[in-house]
Amino acid sequence: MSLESREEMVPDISQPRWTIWLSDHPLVVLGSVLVVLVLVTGVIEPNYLSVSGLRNTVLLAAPLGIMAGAQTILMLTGGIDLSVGMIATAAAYVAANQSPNGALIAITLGLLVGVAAGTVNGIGVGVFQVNPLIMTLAMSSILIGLFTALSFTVLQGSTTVNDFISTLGGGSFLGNRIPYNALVWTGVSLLIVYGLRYTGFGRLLYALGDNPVATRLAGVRSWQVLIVAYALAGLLAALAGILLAGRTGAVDLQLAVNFLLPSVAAAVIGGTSIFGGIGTYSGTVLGALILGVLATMLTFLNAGQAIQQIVYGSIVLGLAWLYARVTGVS
Amino acid sequence: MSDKPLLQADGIAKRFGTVVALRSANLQVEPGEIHALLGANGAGKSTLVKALSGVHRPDAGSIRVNGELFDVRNPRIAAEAGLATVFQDPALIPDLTVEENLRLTNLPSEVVHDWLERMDLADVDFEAQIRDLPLPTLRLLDLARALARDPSLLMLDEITAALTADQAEHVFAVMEDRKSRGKSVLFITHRLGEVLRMCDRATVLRDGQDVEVCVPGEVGEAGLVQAMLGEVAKATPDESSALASLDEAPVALETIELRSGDEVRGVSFSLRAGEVLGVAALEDQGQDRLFELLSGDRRADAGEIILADGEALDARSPYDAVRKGVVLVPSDRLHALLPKRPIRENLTTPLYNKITKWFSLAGDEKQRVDSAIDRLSIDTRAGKQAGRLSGGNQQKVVVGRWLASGFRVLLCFDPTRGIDVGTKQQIYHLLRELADGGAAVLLYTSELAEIPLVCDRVLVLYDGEIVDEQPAVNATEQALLTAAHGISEEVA
Amino acid sequence: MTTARLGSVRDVDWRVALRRYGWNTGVWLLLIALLVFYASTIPSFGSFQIASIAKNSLPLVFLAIAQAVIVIAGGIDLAVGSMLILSNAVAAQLMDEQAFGITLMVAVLVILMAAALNGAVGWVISVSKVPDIVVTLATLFIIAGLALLVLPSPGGGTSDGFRALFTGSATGTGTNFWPALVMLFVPMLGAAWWMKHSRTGLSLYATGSDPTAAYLSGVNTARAKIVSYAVGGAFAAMGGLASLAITGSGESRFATASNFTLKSVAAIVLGGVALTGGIGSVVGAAAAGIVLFVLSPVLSAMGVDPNTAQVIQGALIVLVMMIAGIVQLRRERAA
Amino acid sequence: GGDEGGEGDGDGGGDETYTIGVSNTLVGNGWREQMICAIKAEATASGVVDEVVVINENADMTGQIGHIETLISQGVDAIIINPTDREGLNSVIEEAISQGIVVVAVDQAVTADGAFVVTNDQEEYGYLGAKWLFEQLGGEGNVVEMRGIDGVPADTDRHNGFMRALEEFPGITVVEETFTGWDPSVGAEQALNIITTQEVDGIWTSGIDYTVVEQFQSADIPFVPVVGADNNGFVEQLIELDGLTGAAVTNPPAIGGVGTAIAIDALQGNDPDQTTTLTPEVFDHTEQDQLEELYDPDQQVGWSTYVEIDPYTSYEASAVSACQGPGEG
Ligand SMILES: Nc1ncnc2c1ncn2[C@@H]1O[C@H](COP(=O)(O)OP(=O)(O)OP(=O)(O)O)[C@@H](O)[C@H]1O
Ligand SMILES: Nc1ncnc2c1ncn2[C@@H]1O[C@H](COP(=O)(O)OP(=O)(O)OP(=O)(O)O)[C@@H](O)[C@H]1O
Ligand SMILES: [Mg+2]
Ligand SMILES: [Mg+2]
Repeated sequence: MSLESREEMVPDISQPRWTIWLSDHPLVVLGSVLVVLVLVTGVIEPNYLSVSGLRNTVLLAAPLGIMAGAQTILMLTGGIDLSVGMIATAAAYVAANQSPNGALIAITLGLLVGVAAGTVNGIGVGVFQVNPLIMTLAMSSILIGLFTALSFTVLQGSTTVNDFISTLGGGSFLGNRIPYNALVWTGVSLLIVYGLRYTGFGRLLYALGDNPVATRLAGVRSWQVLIVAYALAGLLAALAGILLAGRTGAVDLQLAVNFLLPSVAAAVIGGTSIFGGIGTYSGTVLGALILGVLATMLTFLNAGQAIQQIVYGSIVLGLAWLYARVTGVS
Repeated sequence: MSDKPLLQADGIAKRFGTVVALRSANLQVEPGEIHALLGANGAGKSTLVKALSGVHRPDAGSIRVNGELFDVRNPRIAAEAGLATVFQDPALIPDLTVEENLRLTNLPSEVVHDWLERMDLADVDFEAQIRDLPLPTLRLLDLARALARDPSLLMLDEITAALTADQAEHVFAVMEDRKSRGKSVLFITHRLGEVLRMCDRATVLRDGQDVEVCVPGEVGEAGLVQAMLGEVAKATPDESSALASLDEAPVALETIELRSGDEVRGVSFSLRAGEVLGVAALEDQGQDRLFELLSGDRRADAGEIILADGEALDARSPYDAVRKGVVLVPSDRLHALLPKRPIRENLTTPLYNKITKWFSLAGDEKQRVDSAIDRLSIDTRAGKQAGRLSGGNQQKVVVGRWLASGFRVLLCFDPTRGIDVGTKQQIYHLLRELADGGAAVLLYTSELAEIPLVCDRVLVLYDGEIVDEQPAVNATEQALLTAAHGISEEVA
Repeated sequence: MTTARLGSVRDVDWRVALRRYGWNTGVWLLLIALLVFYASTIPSFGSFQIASIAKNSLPLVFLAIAQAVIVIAGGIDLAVGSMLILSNAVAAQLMDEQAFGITLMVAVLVILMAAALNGAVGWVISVSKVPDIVVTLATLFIIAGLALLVLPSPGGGTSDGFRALFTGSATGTGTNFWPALVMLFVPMLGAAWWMKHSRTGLSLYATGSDPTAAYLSGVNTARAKIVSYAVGGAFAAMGGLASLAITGSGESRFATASNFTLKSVAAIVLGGVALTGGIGSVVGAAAAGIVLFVLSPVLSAMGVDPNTAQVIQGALIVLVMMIAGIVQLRRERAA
Repeated sequence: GGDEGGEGDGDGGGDETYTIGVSNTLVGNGWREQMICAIKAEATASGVVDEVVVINENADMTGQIGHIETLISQGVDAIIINPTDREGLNSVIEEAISQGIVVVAVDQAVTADGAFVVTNDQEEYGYLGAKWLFEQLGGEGNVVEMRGIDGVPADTDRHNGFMRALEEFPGITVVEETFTGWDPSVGAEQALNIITTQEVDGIWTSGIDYTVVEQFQSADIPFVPVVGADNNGFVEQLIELDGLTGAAVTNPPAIGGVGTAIAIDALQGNDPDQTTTLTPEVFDHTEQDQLEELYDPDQQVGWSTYVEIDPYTSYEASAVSACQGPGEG
């Protein structure tokens, strides 16, 4: 009964070793799901399993993946952005409007719109403690009203993007094998992954989402972190919007509105916790690719919208459930 | 006593993740007795009570009530079977009113009101929200609620900890009353005087196992302590630095007439570099608020906090305090730990609290982390999520955070709560070492007996004021308790 | 000195009353002010306008109540809008060309179906340990898909009597406002009473407020979650039925589902329900639902351009929440 | 205040000026925005309207009933709606009519008694475009049908027209049928997936045309004939892109202007036709002259340039893009 004989740590028999391993390597699960979905799609449409089929998946997933990056950053802090769709749309609208002035000006101004809207979101959430759901929902409503009005006045004119943006968003190189937007996505991914892993700011995003009280007591000023995080999310959403405009060639005020729910879903499927503190952007990238393949699969299924929605929802639920089981978060 | 015990628990075991709370605990309570459940912090007392009241399902063991096997699936089944519990954590719903809380548990408010009346709490407004009521009232309300069921076994988990002496008397009266009517009480407390006075028998838990069943009156206080702490001799104080030299040491932090609401009412003291200054107080005497003020978590209504260079610490948020080297180890690990993040990130969070440090990682991060882990001998096997560490290692991580980022004044609020004896020693050793290295440490601990082991000096806080100050070597537990109860109490 | 600290009751005064009832009162006052203002801006305010606002706000009010019940119990349901269109679609299919009595029975059936289905969602959440918001994000799509399966294109119908039950008229429009008011207030007050006075209702508050304390108090927290979702489902179905009564035919569009869901979340937050659970009431949520509904007629009656109105609405909601946030912050500092 | 209406005095309608209410239930949609602009332009051009009250809010059938009742409450003289449903709005429309309000449903029909209906013939839209495509393919080949939103009447009508044409051409096979939700980005996604994996000879779209053509360029695949609507961007592609064959089938949002003209006619007691159906016109790549005439280089891609609809509208084309109602600006 001496102190020395007391075991501090007893191996946990209730949790098998492999589940601990998997819970530490969740990307393995996601990667397998992605491969399975690609193969299933290939069974439905054999031609899909080709360079161009796979290129399409990447090309289509890139804007979603970048938008989901915005969502990931905010979800890590325990927040969410319901305005990503409208921010992307607004940025694309401005970029198209400014396209006659050259790509540089167009893209810069478009991105600025995203940063501005995101900063306002961040001030609302970080300084005034408005619930993120409400803050960003309201921002979405404000943007649609504002931009509809502006589209008849100062933003009247071009709704077509110039060739540079068009190529960036929809074109490919190396014998039409690799989309330019995948290049952008790769760059953005590296930056986000690096930022989350190897910068102090990244550390703080996780810390804030894991335990805001502890983070505050550790001497961190959360409002600064939140403002920058929301501004960054706005920037990413704007970039996604501009790439999307490049792919569709032109913009309207509904351009990216339907990307909102998928952007949340991609992050969630990728293992980011809606409560904050857990998640990686590499997971989100796989999540976006999974949703991209899923959309393609549903196109080839030739099913009505009803079946598509049911399949889509069921797969999202099934993945989340699998994820919860495998990683044993409870 | 009848042949069949009222309650018999055999070989109860319970594990939480990697923490073993109960190894194999046996407990037997006879009808009409007041039975003490004793043990050091973390010995598993609360866990055993929770197993008996259906909150936790034991991993092993059996529970018999009146000789029959009883499957306590949830707290309601336990209550219906006559086992009523006042838990260590409040079990009242903060957003509901008193009346709604009673209705939730299906209890007639008249009966509860009668009990409250007997405990001098007839004026509790049943329409008041739980949030608005003070902690002692809530403890007694919880008790009245349990009594309203007229249970055959009443389990009280550290109910007296948050009560004043006169309120505790009411609880004792209630216990006597139960006993006189042939009902039993299981009583958990850290105050051995209460045990000697009230209890017929005692079961002592150590490391999740029952080690002794005895009659308190027979073995005496010393015997109980011996049983609780086991073979280990009482931890001896480290050779602390020469006390005399401290008077010349520079002041690291000084407060002048610090005030905040009703909680802190004009506190002045000075803390010197190289000193471990103890704060002794009973529950809820303003110590929580005092630490909040010092750590920048809250602004004082009046008064000043002066730092070594004569500069005022006018902190708007912990950020300001941390930047000036005043750092906090909060009482609740939940307020300090990033449970989902690895040890490394837990240790380095404060390194990035300035925007200019956001863009990369500190170059010496690895050394700082390694040295903190090394110095505290943190067990890193479950290091990917700090929440998976054992409680003691979690606490080390919380202290280690400040080792890694540096500080001048360390505010430690009950750093050994729920920590086993071995780790406790390590932490106290560390505090001593830090002080000897020139840091100033302000230490509040709920365990008065530990103060002489680690502190140079001790302040006694009572009702928001400092009522006594003495060198720690003289501060026996008894002396501190006397002071901590306020002089007037002692006279009465 | 000790006795002062022991005072068993701390500041139970007007401030406490204000905290407890202040928000609800505020939202209702805001609503009344809006209505009075609205009445003064239009040429003739009368029973037609009262009936119009009362009945047309029913779907959103019911959804706000549904969301409030679920959020108070500590969850959130992004699929309430889908449940509304599913109930609407099923009812429209089954009630078409039927007599009043049959339609009533179908209505009960639809409410029970929605309660069972949503209760199952609650069960999935408590078994899977997947967060509420993730599960219901998925069911938002699944349930909307089911609705579209049931009713591929707008159609179906109901009986005149059933329409009159919610709208006061067999045509769904008119000047008899009593049925709509009854339909507005009776379920709302009924739900409010149930939430605060039945033990099950209280257990929802308890679970949302502090699940551990609730469990220690003997509350079956898993059951509370399932019940909250089931009740929420039932109210979402009421919304679908109200919608059917107003239009006389069914419609199952995904845009409607997601639009309604977001509005229901806005309504409860505006109505003083804390997204963290345990705080708020269905009465406040319902009032906020009507406020959100009348904002657009009011702004249009003021002659505000619709796009500007959209901006004003968003800004207004943020402003209200900021004020609430500041009040909350002060309260915490003062506590 | 009705002061702004003073200019209208010169016209034959006497001193009376009118307020027109508009209900639109899809916000941010280019086609719908242009429809509203056409209503405003026609109201301004008429000189007898002193205010256009627009309720523009994402809404379902129930919401639109609320819009109409709000407009009734505000005492408007005429209501122009783009209806969410053929039948669901009838009671409230009849209520409005019984109060002496002129109701005009544009774009989609309603069956309410006394309501004026101005629609593009959606079945013909589907039929004419499909027929052109199938003829273009010589009656043989694989086509893709890219529809709108499942269950929406316009989509159903167009699909019926498409199927009618398909029956006339047994050699045509529909290899994929998709729902774009009339969302250009969704349409683009589907088109890209399909054209890179399937042997496709022609594509019929329900108006998501511009982005579909864009995908051929993006994937660097030779064009196949594409049927779309009279969107400026698509018209431009038909003019500019070498090797692109295709047809623009008109579906003008200027129908809002037509509805307004009819509403004013009715208000002035001129007894216009209860139902007005605009038959779509088809302009294909061979008719460069007409296309050039349609195309407006200063106009947005998503907007229709087919804005002046004789004999109904009286505004200048530029008034639509200015988008100003009476007294605005
Ligand atoms: N829910 C839980 N999850 C993880 N560990 C727990 C949990 N509850 C208790 N423990 C751990 O189990 C051990 C026994 O805890 P318990 O609360 O029973 O101790 P105790 O004897 O009541 O101590 P105290 O005197 O401090 O109240 C401690 O190490 C504690 O940290
Ligand atoms: N403290 C609590 N607070 C709230 N809900 C609880 C609590 N404990 C258990 N529950 C709920 O009751 C369910 C059953 O609890 P039970 O105690 O039987 O599980 P258990 O296996 O003993 O868990 P544990 O080991 O954590 O005590 C749990 O799944 C959980 O949803
Ligand atoms: Mg305990
Ligand atoms: Mg348990």
